[in-house]
Amino acid sequence: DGEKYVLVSHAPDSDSWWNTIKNAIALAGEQMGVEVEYRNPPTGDIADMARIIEQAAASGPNGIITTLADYDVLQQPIKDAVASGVDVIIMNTGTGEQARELGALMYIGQPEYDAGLAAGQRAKDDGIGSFLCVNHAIQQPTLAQRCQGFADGLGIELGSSMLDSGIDPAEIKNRVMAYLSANPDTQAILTLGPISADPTLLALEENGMAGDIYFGTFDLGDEIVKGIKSGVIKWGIDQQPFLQGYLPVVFMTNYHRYGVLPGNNVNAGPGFVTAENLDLIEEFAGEYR
Amino acid sequence: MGSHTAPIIQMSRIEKHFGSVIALAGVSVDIFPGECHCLLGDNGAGKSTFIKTMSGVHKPTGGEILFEGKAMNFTCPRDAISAGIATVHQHLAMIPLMSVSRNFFMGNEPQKKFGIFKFFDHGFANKVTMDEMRRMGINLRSADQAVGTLSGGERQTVAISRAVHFGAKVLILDEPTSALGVRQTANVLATIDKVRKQGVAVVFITHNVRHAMAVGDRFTVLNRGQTLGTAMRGEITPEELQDLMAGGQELVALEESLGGTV
Amino acid sequence: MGSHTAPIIQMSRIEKHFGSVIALAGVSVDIFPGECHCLLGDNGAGKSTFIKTMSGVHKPTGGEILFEGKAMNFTCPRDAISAGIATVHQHLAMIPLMSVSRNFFMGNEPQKKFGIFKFFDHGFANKVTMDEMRRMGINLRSADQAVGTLSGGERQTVAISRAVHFGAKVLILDEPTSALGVRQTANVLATIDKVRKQGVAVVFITHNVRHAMAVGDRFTVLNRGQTLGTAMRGEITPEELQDLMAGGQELVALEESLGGTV
Amino acid sequence: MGDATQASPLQDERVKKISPFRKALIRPELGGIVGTIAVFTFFLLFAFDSGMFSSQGIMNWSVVSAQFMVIAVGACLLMIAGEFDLSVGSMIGFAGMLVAIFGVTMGWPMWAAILVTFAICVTIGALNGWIVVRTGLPSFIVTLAFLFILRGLTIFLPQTIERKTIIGGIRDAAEGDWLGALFGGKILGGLFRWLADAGLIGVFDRGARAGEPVVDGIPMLIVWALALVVFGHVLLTRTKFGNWIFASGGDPEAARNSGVPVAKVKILMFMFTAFCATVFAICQVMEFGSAGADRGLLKEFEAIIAVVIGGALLTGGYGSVIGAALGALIFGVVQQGLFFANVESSLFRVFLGVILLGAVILNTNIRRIITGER
Amino acid sequence: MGDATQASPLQDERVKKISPFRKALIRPELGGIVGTIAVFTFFLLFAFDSGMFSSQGIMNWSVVSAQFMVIAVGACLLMIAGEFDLSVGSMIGFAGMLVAIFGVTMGWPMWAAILVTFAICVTIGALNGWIVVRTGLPSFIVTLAFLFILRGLTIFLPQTIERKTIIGGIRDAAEGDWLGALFGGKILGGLFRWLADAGLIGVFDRGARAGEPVVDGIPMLIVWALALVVFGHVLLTRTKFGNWIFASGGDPEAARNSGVPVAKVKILMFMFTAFCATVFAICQVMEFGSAGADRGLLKEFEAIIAVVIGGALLTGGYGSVIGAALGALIFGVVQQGLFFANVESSLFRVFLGVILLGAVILNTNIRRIITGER
Ligand SMILES: Nc1ncnc2c1ncn2[C@@H]1O[C@H](COP(=O)(O)OP(=O)(O)OP(=O)(O)O)[C@@H](O)[C@H]1O
Ligand SMILES: Nc1ncnc2c1ncn2[C@@H]1O[C@H](COP(=O)(O)OP(=O)(O)OP(=O)(O)O)[C@@H](O)[C@H]1O
Ligand SMILES: [Mg+2]
Ligand SMILES: [Mg+2]
Repeated sequence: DGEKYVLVSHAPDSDSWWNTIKNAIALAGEQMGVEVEYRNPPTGDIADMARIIEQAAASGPNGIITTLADYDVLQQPIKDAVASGVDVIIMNTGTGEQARELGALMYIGQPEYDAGLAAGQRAKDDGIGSFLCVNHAIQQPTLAQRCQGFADGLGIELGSSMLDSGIDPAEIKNRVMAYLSANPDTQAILTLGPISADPTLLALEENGMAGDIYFGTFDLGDEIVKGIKSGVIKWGIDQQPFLQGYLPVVFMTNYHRYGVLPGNNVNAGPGFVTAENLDLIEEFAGEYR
Repeated sequence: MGSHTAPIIQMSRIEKHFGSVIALAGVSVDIFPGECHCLLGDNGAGKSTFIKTMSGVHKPTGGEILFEGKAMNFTCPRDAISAGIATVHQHLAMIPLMSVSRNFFMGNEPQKKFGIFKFFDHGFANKVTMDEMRRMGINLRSADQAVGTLSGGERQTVAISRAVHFGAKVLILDEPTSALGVRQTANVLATIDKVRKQGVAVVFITHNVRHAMAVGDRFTVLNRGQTLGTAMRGEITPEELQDLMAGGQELVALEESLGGTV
Repeated sequence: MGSHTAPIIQMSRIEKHFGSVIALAGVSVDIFPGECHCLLGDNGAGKSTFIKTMSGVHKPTGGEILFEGKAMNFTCPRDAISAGIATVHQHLAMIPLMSVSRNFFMGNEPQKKFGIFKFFDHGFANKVTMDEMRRMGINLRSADQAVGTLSGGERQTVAISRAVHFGAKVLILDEPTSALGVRQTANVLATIDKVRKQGVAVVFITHNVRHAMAVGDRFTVLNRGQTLGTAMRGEITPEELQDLMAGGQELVALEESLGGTV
Repeated sequence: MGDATQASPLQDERVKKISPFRKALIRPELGGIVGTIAVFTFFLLFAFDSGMFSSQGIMNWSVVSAQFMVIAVGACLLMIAGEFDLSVGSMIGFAGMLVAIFGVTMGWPMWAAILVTFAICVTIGALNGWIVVRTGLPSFIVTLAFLFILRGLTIFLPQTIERKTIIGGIRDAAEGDWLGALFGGKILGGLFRWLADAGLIGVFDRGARAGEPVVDGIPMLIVWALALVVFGHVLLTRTKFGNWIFASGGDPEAARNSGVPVAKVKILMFMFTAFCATVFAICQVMEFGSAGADRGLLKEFEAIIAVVIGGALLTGGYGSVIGAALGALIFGVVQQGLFFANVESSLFRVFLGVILLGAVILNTNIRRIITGER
Repeated sequence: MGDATQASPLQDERVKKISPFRKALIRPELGGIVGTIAVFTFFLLFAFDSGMFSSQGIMNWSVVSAQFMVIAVGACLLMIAGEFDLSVGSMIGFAGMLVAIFGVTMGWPMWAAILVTFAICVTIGALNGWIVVRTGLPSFIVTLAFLFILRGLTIFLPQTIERKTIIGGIRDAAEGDWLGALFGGKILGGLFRWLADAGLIGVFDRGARAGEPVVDGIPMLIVWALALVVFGHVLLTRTKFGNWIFASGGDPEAARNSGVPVAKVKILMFMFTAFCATVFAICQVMEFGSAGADRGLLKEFEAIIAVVIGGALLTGGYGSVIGAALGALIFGVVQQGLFFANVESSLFRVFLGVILLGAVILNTNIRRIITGER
């Protein structure tokens, strides 16, 4: 009892998507009677994240749960942690194969590129041939991978359809409007999370394209759920962050207590949320969904 | 003149320490209305420090200041100014990037009413500034000119005419003539003479014995943070004063080689 | 003295414009080795501007400068300094946060060798600084003291003794005595006298006729950006000089009321 | 004294003649004016048919510019008073979050939430100013500390209270609130309806709002921006207090010696900057309906950039509110224009940097001409 | 002259006596020294058994501090010379990306990639400096422009060349490269091996590296940090050039009039800052093997904070490299220590802000005592 775990993410301080994960590990910690801490590099600088993993290993926890936002940067600290006797589970970004190479117990999450690819294929089936990807954190490689996957799924060049929108809602809104008015034949919009989806919704409402343009998004939030319900958003890709936070804690605790561990990696996503399968989602969006 | 009226400022046993430096080690001086009190002394004697305690810039470490008989406790220059003490500091109080007229009226802006709003009266300010500067013998190109484009002496003149214009009870001038030309110096000395006759107390710091003798009624000499005493006009010759100002040190060798021209 | 040797600096028809202001409208002056050349004139006459073109701070808008007979084209003060022109500017060239000795040797740091490396020789710098200042009549508490804690006159003295110490061919002093006490003034004048006798050309700007007459060999009066002419020592009386310096304007009224004390 | 004083103050042989036209041009705003003309000419030539100058497009860059203007006015007056504030961005996030916490989580009426938020933020501004004035530290450092502190609180508070860092539902909570409408609504809706009916502006021809005018009113944000610009400009140039602002920034020591209450002026300007940031934040949460912990990141730089493009001196004592407003306009138009003109969006920052550099170099040269520095 | 000059220069009645001990204490580094002692005392008391002072924990905060130190030395000298550089963070990202593009994408030998990167970055530093010196603009604005420009290029270049914002594989490319080893390797491996054998430091007890010491050498980053600190300190306090740096920052006009080549000094200091940023970047890519567009974000502030905590004056002319190094140490220890001490991570920034404020207030008071300002 009272095992100590540290979850290290690559997200900057204010990334709201990670709230669900924070809530999930709090819940799991409570249920399992273990202590789980959340750590992240304040600016999202992955090199700083490597230091945090080193630091976490030095503080001697029972296990570390970490994302693998950049394999090159994070491999050494993770290997060191494993070598010094700390168990590691990879979550969120990365792949099962990479997890194995590093000596981690398992991988739980959604490979970003694959998720984008799946979404792109789905859109292609719906007859889409051009799109706009609203990237609110262009310097973060994981988000760009989603756009890249989407483009590949559609079978077109990413080219200049990825918009560096920044994170100010008014600027996102107006940049989207500006882009759409300069490229009126854009068929689809892909947003990468609530930060870019919420202002994009307003932009579409304001320029009258709401419901007209094909709109898909990653991750869920209050406004996104409303958008899906009203039909403005076709689908949201839910990678079920709750599971990505909750499961590693539960698995790790059980592994440490009883030596049991699932034999396979867990793919928490991608799951497509559409108007048909919204019910529980609506209630807990942003908190546990 | 002076001693038969009550002093307007009495400074007694003023001390001022800066960290480990003792700038003033107990200086007592009285200032009377209508007199020009000259403060003389060597470099670093503490003259500027002394008048800064008078004008609210420094708080003395020890000692007492009575203004019109009441203990005064200025916490900032604004208090001193509204009590009627105007000061022209050795290092000027001008803002280089601002226009001459904005500088002239800084802290005393003339206002014009528009309904319930009060606005800065630029027209009036420019006119007064041009007039006052012309009276000191300086022809400004325009009152809108930035002070930064004036020569050192021109700036000094702006500072002095500003202090005189807002006619105070006490006018403190810290080496006002040091950067001035002959004509401007004459104007300043004449101005001192004029305001003194209007009953204003003038404190005048200078290194120039002749300037001091020209307008001074009383002479206080500071030396290394202490006063060497105060003399009335007529009680002392320029030569004696000169000797005192040099801190009583031997000047014979120099005077010989230069023929008493200092 | 002067005219029978070749001039070390010849400035001819120097013009300098600042934006729309014409600070110098064609000034010609020759400077000879071993003479003290006094530059006099009203406030804003352009004296500082003129010597700044000489010391490489300003580039003249028009005109020609010959140094030791060759056309000279200083692009920065460093060029002038290495050519042998040392200047004490009116607005001081001291860094308040740096120690006195670092300031004293600024740009001329003494070095000590350690193998292939050269280091700043602090011990030597401190000693020289203390000595030089004492010679000018100022007892420093320590050469490590920040210049910002000195009084105005003390700083001025550091600047002058620095210029003198690095003995140049031409020494330019812009109102060096304006902030100085009697004793320090005497020292500065004596110093001017001394370096002149060593064959250095001295350019001395002042508003004080007596100081000028004490050490000057030749006197050039500037007025509103133009020269009113140059006079030799003995060719002119102090009264005439005073008149010229005031720009030829009427001083009668003033002189009467103040008794010729200016 | 004597006739010498008559010596032609009007005709001075030492001043070259300058035509009145050129003289009228020489003002701190000139850089901003030239920049504005240049920017508009450029985009009119190269992006005219991109929709940038349709009624919708105009509204688009106007709103972005108005946003910059609101914070630029505060930053401008503060900069002229000789200080600057790096905590503006964090203050925006913090203020928005406070409104959300008071109005949504704690369920207060929106007007109360807004008023209390203003009170808290302006007090923090005063604290900033008080520390700067009291300790004599550079405002860069003090406000940098508050940049961290406020951002930290903006993340910590909702995290502890609501278990998330975005709080939504503000629009619903503000429904029908009189004070909320001052920040969130639009005005002149009728006018635009009429313009659309008269065929002067377009109407939507597809989607849910087909038939409505594409622009349905002027957002309150723009009204706030204009009001603040006018207020700031009059305060600075036409009042006694304006003279004090210039003096405090130009040389605080000299100003204090002349009787200007420098400490008071600076603290008031810090409070005004905080006020502007709060206006920004509240307009934003009213429009978007949610407050997030990442709002306002880097806005402090954008405010400073707009002010500097507008001709103010970073070291204080010189500048103009009109200039700052034009700087904000330039900044907003360039930013949106690049998107209209379809410039590769990752190059956006490069352009921003280059334009910033060009604008300040232009300005400095203009100022040099004014003060005759060379 | 005469006997007056003998007047006791050693015994001055106008100076109060100060004990030599107190006098020895009064130096720019004092704030840093006091801060370091305070910080270590604090964490020794409250986080001793958290692993912070195990050999692995010590290496952790040492590396983080060394990182700050590398950029703080450059920022410190530049700040003393009267300027500062907001583009340090972007320069770090940019330099790393260049190495990756040259060394991986274009396949140059690593030493060539590193040397060319140094050349380019130092040139950009010189360009920064040249613009500042030439136009007389505040460095805040000029380097802010470069913050955007360099970050934009760091995103744009790999995006165009490689279609991603992260380039990996640098470690493989640097394998066996002599210059790469200068930045990426570790030294004194044998010593640590021996220490581990002697039982003085722990060994891994499982996994592939079981039996090896947990700390297997001192990273070159730490060596670089120490070397730069020593170099900077000697340059500043013991050479002629150091005097010029102080003079250029204290009053450029006065320094120029005294014959100090101020422009040259400032440009050189900008180049040195760029050099330090590049060292940082290359150590980072050599250690981690990849370059990303997000590297170095906000590092400019961290460098400035370390320098200011270390007692330098933001306005130039005063400061010490040793102080800056101690500032970096304090910053690194506090940052990592807060994690060790289990502080809620969203409160981290709040602490950072409070500590920054406390440190500078302490420092200012110390400086006031030194210069006797009050
Ligand atoms: N702020 C300060 N900090 C420390 N020492 C100071 C400060 N101000 C003045 N001093 C010291 O106090 C002494 C008196 O200085 P003060 O400026 O009053 O001299 P002064 O008589 O005005 O000289 P001068 O004729 O040169 O202007 C000097 O030795 C100076 O170094
Ligand atoms: N940088 C500048 N920009 C604009 N005008 C200037 C500048 N420097 C000087 N001037 C103008 O040039 C004229 C000459 O100035 P200068 O400083 O040379 O006078 P000066 O003879 O030294 O006067 P003083 O005896 O008062 O020191 C003045 O009218 C001044 O306003
Ligand atoms: Mg004095
Ligand atoms: Mg002059």
